[in-house]
Amino acid sequence: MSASARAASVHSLWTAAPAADKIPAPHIEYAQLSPVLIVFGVAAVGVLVEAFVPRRSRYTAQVGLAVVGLAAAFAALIALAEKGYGTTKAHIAAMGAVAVDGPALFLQGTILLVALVAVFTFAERRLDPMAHGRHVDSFAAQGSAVPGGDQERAAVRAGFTTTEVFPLLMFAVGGMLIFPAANDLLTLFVALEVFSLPLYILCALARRNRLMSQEAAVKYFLLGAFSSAFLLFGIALLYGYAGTVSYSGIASVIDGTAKTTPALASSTQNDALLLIGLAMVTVGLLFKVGAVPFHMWTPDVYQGAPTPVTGFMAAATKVAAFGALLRLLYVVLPGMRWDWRPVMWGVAIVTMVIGAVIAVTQTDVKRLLAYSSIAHAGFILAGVIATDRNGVSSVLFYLAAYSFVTLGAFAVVTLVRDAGGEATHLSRWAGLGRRSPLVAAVFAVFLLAFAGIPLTSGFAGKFAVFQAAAQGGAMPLVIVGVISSAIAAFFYIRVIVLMFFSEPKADGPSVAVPSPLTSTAIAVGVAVTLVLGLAPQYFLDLADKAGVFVR
Amino acid sequence: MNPANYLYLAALLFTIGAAGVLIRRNAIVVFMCVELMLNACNLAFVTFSRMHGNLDGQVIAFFTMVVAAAEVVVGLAIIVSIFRSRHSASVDDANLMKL
Amino acid sequence: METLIGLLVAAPLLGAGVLLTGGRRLNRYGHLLGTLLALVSFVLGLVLFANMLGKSADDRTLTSHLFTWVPVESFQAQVGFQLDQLSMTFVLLITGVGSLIHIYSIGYMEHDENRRKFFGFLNLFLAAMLLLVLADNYFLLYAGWEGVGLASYLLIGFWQHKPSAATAAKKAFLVNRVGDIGLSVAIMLMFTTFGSFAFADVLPAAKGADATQHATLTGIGFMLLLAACGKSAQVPLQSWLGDAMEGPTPVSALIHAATMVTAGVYLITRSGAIFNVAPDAQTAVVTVGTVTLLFGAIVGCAKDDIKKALAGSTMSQIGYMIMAAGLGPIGYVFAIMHLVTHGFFKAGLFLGAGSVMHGMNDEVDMRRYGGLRKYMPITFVTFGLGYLAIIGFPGLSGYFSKDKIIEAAFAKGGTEGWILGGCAMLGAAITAFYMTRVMLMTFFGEKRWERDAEGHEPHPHESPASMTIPMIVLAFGSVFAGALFSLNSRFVHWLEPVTGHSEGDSPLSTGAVTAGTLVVLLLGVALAWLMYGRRPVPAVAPRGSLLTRAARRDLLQDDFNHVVLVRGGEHLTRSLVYLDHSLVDGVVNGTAASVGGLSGRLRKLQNGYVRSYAVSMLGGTAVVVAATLLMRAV
Amino acid sequence: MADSSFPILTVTAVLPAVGAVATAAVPAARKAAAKYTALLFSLGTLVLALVTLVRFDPNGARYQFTENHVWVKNFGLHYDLGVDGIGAVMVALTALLIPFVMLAGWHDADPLEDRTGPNRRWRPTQGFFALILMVEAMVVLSFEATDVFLFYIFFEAMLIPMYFLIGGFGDRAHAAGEDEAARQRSYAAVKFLLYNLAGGLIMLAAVIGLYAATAKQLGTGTFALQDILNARASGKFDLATSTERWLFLGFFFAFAVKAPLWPLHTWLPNAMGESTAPVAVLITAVVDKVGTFAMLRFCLQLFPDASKWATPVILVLAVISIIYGALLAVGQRDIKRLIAYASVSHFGFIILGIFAMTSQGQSGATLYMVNHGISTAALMLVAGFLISRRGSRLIADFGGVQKVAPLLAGTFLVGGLATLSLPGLAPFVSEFLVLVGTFSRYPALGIVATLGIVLAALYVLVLYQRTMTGPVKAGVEGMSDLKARELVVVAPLIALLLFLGVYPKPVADIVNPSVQHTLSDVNKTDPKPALEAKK
Repeated sequence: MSASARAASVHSLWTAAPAADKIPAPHIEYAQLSPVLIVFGVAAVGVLVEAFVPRRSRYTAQVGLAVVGLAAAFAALIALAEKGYGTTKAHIAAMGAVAVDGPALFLQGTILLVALVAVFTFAERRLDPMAHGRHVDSFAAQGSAVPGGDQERAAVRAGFTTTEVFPLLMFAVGGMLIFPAANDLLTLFVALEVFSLPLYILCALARRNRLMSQEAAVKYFLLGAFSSAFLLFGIALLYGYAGTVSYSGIASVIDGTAKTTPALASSTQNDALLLIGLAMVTVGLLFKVGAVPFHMWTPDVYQGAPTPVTGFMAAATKVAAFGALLRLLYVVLPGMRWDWRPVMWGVAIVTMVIGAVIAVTQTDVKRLLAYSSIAHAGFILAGVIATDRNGVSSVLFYLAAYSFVTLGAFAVVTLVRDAGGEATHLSRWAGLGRRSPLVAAVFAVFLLAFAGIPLTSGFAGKFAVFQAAAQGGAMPLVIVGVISSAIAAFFYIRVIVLMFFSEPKADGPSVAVPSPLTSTAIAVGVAVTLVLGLAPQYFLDLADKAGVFVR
Repeated sequence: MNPANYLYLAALLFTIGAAGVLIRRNAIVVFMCVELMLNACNLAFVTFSRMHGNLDGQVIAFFTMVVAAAEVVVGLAIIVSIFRSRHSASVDDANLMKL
Repeated sequence: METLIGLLVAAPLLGAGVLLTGGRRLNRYGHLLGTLLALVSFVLGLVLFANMLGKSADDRTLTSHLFTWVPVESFQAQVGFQLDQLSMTFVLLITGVGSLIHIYSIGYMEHDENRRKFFGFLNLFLAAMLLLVLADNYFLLYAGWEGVGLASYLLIGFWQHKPSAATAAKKAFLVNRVGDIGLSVAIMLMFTTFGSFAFADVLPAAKGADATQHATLTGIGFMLLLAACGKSAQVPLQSWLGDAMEGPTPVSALIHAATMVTAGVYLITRSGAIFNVAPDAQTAVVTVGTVTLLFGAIVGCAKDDIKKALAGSTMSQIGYMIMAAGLGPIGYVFAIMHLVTHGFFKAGLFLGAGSVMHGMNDEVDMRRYGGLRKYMPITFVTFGLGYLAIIGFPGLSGYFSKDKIIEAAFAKGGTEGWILGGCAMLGAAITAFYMTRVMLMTFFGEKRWERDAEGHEPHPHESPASMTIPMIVLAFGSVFAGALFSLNSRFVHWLEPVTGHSEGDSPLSTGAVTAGTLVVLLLGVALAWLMYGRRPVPAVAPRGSLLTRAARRDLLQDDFNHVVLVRGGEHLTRSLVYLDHSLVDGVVNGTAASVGGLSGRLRKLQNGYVRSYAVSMLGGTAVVVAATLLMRAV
Repeated sequence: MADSSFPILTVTAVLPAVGAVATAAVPAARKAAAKYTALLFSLGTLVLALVTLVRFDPNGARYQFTENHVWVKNFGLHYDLGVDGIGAVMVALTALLIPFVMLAGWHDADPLEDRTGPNRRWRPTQGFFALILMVEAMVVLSFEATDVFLFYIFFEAMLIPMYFLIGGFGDRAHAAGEDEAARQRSYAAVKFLLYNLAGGLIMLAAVIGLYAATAKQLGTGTFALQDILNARASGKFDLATSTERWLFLGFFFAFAVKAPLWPLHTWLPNAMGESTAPVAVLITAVVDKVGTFAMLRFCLQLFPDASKWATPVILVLAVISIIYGALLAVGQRDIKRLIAYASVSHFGFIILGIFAMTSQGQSGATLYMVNHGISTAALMLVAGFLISRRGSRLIADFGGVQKVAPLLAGTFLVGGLATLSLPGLAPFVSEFLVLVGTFSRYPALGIVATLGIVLAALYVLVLYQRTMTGPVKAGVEGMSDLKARELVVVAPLIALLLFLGVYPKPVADIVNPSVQHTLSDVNKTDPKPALEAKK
């Protein structure tokens, strides 16, 4: 290309008008994006409900809306999958912004189901003691009111409830649906923000311990923003390297298959852009995943946030974030494998070990689960590293299994309460097995699943990822993983000991009898745990079929 | 002049922002530093778009601004609420949960 | 006929089973049942004996195969019996003396609440002992071997409420176990060498073994000797026999004098074919025998407890037998012959001792006896005959058997022969001494007993008929058995087909040996009379010479065991228990603890400050970036 | 070879599982009903197990009553069941012991606290018996599994019910008081779980490694024992030496923890000491056998070369276990811990026999598993009766029991004599076989191991002497003799000990062919007797 032509193209930047006709009208495959669109639509309607529906009936409306919306979205998703968009007809939709392929559909399905169950826990109103003759849920009467201030008291008396949580949840879900499907870095970034911002707010809305809840929100928000800044800067660098933000584009540049422009020729000169960009984008995702050393927000936020929110966050965020990470690493950077794999090795090992080790001395159930989620992130990373179809499907399976166990576990946590709300300090759980064997048994099942004891979904998942890693030649990683799960087993077992083998305290917490909502949530958790543990074949096949990314 | 210089500036801004996040105590200021980092990204985007001679970078810059705006809304809401309950916007006072 | 062999063992076994599981309802006539079954097997024995005499000397062996015990590939352990002249001898001795002891016990144990159990154990012992001598392979023999050990354990500790008895029983079993190692290792060696452990395979093979096997055979020999030492209380495993006297006297008579303790002699004689080709092993056997015969004799001199004194003598007499057995073909027959005669007179002596104790409120200290001949004449006579027999008074059974052994010892030839013969002679002298001592202290002199702790004075009296009759019978045995056997060396011809026999050429004529023996015998008696007959025996033992004091303590052997084995063992186990806790367990717990500690330290990083979290994120990013760049660089 | 139409193995395993559920479902108040339900199911299982044993044809196919289904294709996990002689015998042993365990523990789990308080929903009795049945089901399955992964699953899963049994139900009376008892109990339970879990997870790594290896060489990863063996026979599957060794170590470690082999034994004394006697029997007589059994079935069959490579070390460790365990047993002050260390010693014998790689050794080891199961059960259960009477586990608290409770003392003695392997009682046969099997290949080790029989006599007799003989100690006077129920527990066990001691042939005949198979897997043959060797 001659210098004059170059000058011309540069010139064209300054005079944007003639370029206008160069921008084609975007063409969107609405049908294929229907799940996402439905969710966002419902979210928007939810806002309107807040605006126009009288307070009395808001709760019902919102819950119904959310449930219906999610169900519809899931139905639409199934329809897509049935049409074969997961396998044969997988392709890039919306001008290359969103991928509709196996992993995307699988993860979106998982997220939708998780969200559906989460809605039940959000809607639970039987656990907290009635305030002024009204059932109340676990969210602040009025988020803006000062904790313990007159305004709050007034709000409670007036029976305010923060039904906004449902639209917020829906927005978050929408973002999460796009996140793993995002096929260019911009969409990735936007989706990230779209599901992060509602979560920040949700964290702040606990009815009890509002100070902690707000603190959690601040921490989560600041660190989240911080990390997204890194992500964005990484994106910028990658863009600088490849001149495009679309995954396929960058991939082709990396492979050197893209048609070279002089700009490219110069920018691809120094891999620093690529490498640093890659690193920073990965960091952004690892933050959401909660991998060491980007995990430090996890315990505090998990502890402070309203438990239903924690459950949802712990489950869905991980799914979405790992989905995005997988796509990034498998679609954009397969050519860079030899650069990022070692780093990921390091991160995975540190994550597994640190997560397990720190959890050993935790004294708060929610923090304990937070650290266990960190350790699990490590296990999943081991699967990610396998970098073959096997790895993808194993991670997909693990995510599905893990998310339901987590949701269930946190749902159980909401049940154990005393005067001060949920009794999350471990010492309060002593002898729970004597007082209410059923609840304790259920929680024990979840713990065993976390510990990866055979016949639970946790074991199936763990075996899947480790086996994938081993076949990917990461045997050392498997051994570290095995050792750290031995350490992890210790603290899960400790909780069981506490629940069953120690005498209950006289003033011990009581187990609230939940409404069918939470019961369903827990029941679903148990069911999935056992089914995926005993007969995982069908879901493995599913994950296996869904194991191919479209480029 | 060489567009690379803009990149250096962007990097510099980003670093300043990051440093600010680590150093400043006031939540608002911390948040502003984050915004600064985002703006650094914008600068980088624009510069690159100039270098590559395509519009994507500039478009992204707009997106970023919108997102940043949204973040401000949420962030300020949270920070204000915690300020009202604690009468302090110092991030170091928000230290109930640890270990 | 063959089936009778099985019944021979089955009868007492049945008795044991019934009596031990039958429960209290059998208490009234349990002892009679036990005695009856003992007699049954004795009768069976006689029948078989008669049948055996009916046959020519060479095909007298009866075998009967019952069933396969342990079949694993080449390891085929059978339960089968082999009844030849050797086993026949034992069968008669065991069942005969056994029956007598049963009868005796009816009286002796009259007042014991657990008499039924006692007879159950006695029957169990008979069964095991018969199994031992009738087995046609070493593995089954091993079963009998341990069986008698068990019976002995149960009977020594029969009065379990006495700690001393319980301890003695445990000691006996343990020491025997040490010996059992020998037997089991011997069996393993046989299996790995000959691929079998049946007499029918091993013994001929041993005969035909070539020089390369001799090392192994010597090994087997030594192991068998070890076993024999354990069971027959030979040095160095003799320490248990003295304590075993804690058991009821009939037990001492039957098990620890007449039968079980002679099992070692049986084992060695039975394995003659092996020893014949393993001279080193033989030398070891002879040495052990000689040492023990002196050892036991010396101990016997020092004991004031009548039973312990007799125990010492038993030790020494068995020493004779072992020595004889060690001499090889020239000795086997006489070993067995002495074994039988000894069975008679030593059993008689023990029953006599039992009768004395019975009359003296179970007083065992001879220094508290004296002049008892007036009070219990029958006991005195029978005991006296036994005494004459054991010291080898010419014409009585002991004389024939012991002199033969002494002759054989000389016949070994060379300096060896002289040494052995000399020791044997010396042994005879000491025997005469200590037996005379026992005799004098018990039955002569003036009475030395007085009120015991409870304050009632013993009224020595003759024992009931059920006790005296067996003593009389045994007395007959101890008088005539020897002569009966030796007439035109009947016994030699009887056993020869099994053990083989060869007349060594003795440097001394039979007459010379007899004369010599008589001389030393008289010396011994005279010395004893000087010390205990002429002047009164002090009621409390004088301090005595160093040797005496050592001998009282079994020549310090127990002290040695105590210091080295018991104390050492205790220290070992205690330190191991400590190690197990602190080291083996400690390592694991330590790891756990360190993980906990690490966890505690890492927790501190989670200090709750957003900004420090941000730092870690930034640091992490830096590391990741650097690492990525580095990966490319390298 | 039975017709494969009726899945008897599955039923044998499922029946107790169903029983567990049924027992757990019995309402809190009706604890007697729960007990009988459980007992009934365990008896049913026993019947099935015996049927299997009887219909097993020693000279038939290696694995019989086989069932093959794919469970999880992607994991190469098959639901493959099948028993060889060894498996059949072990299943029978398990099914045999469970009813006795239940009867012995009939009152161990009767709730103390009132049913009105906050704990009214707590149903220890139901739990106790349900858990026992659960353990039985999983143990049986792991004896029947012919798929490595399937085995692993139950090998691991059985830890959980076992863990609850140890931690949840301790001795009623405890020297150190209730709280301390609870503390020690949960320590023991956790220790048990962590040791075994750690072992299991190491094994998991090896299992995964095996999968990766098969996947690489056979195209599709598989865990089916038969497939792997066939593949190796046909040369399609051949592990690199180093790989095989690593995998072997992974497997062996888990089994050695379970067995337990010195120095991985320290969990056993705690577990057996703190748990009730029946549970202790469950641990040592049933669950631990899975470890030694697995060495025979998996270590030797999957990794023959590595097994031979590791043999010397393992043998030495086994001998150390024998002597060390015995010496520590001598040094114990606590009856149960003493028996536990005795078991360590006995497991040493079993492992010694397995790795001596001779017919006598391995047949002996298998018989040893059975006999040790029965004899320890007898000894431990009687000890349990003794302890429950006096309310103490300390040897020092007993003395002169034979005077007040002769029957108890007698049965205890018989159990003890069995433990010191007296001829005529079952353990003698197996122990001698192990010794002779070892001796014929490693004379030195054989002789050292033989010292174990003296030490065994020592700890048994010392125990008997201190507890049963001598003057009657304070606290023992009132002691009652064995009750009918207890007699029902002990008598059959003793009878069995006698029978198998005198006539072990039937069992041996079932076991021998399978042992031959195993030996041919590692292609070892018995050493010839010196004389024949010369000819």
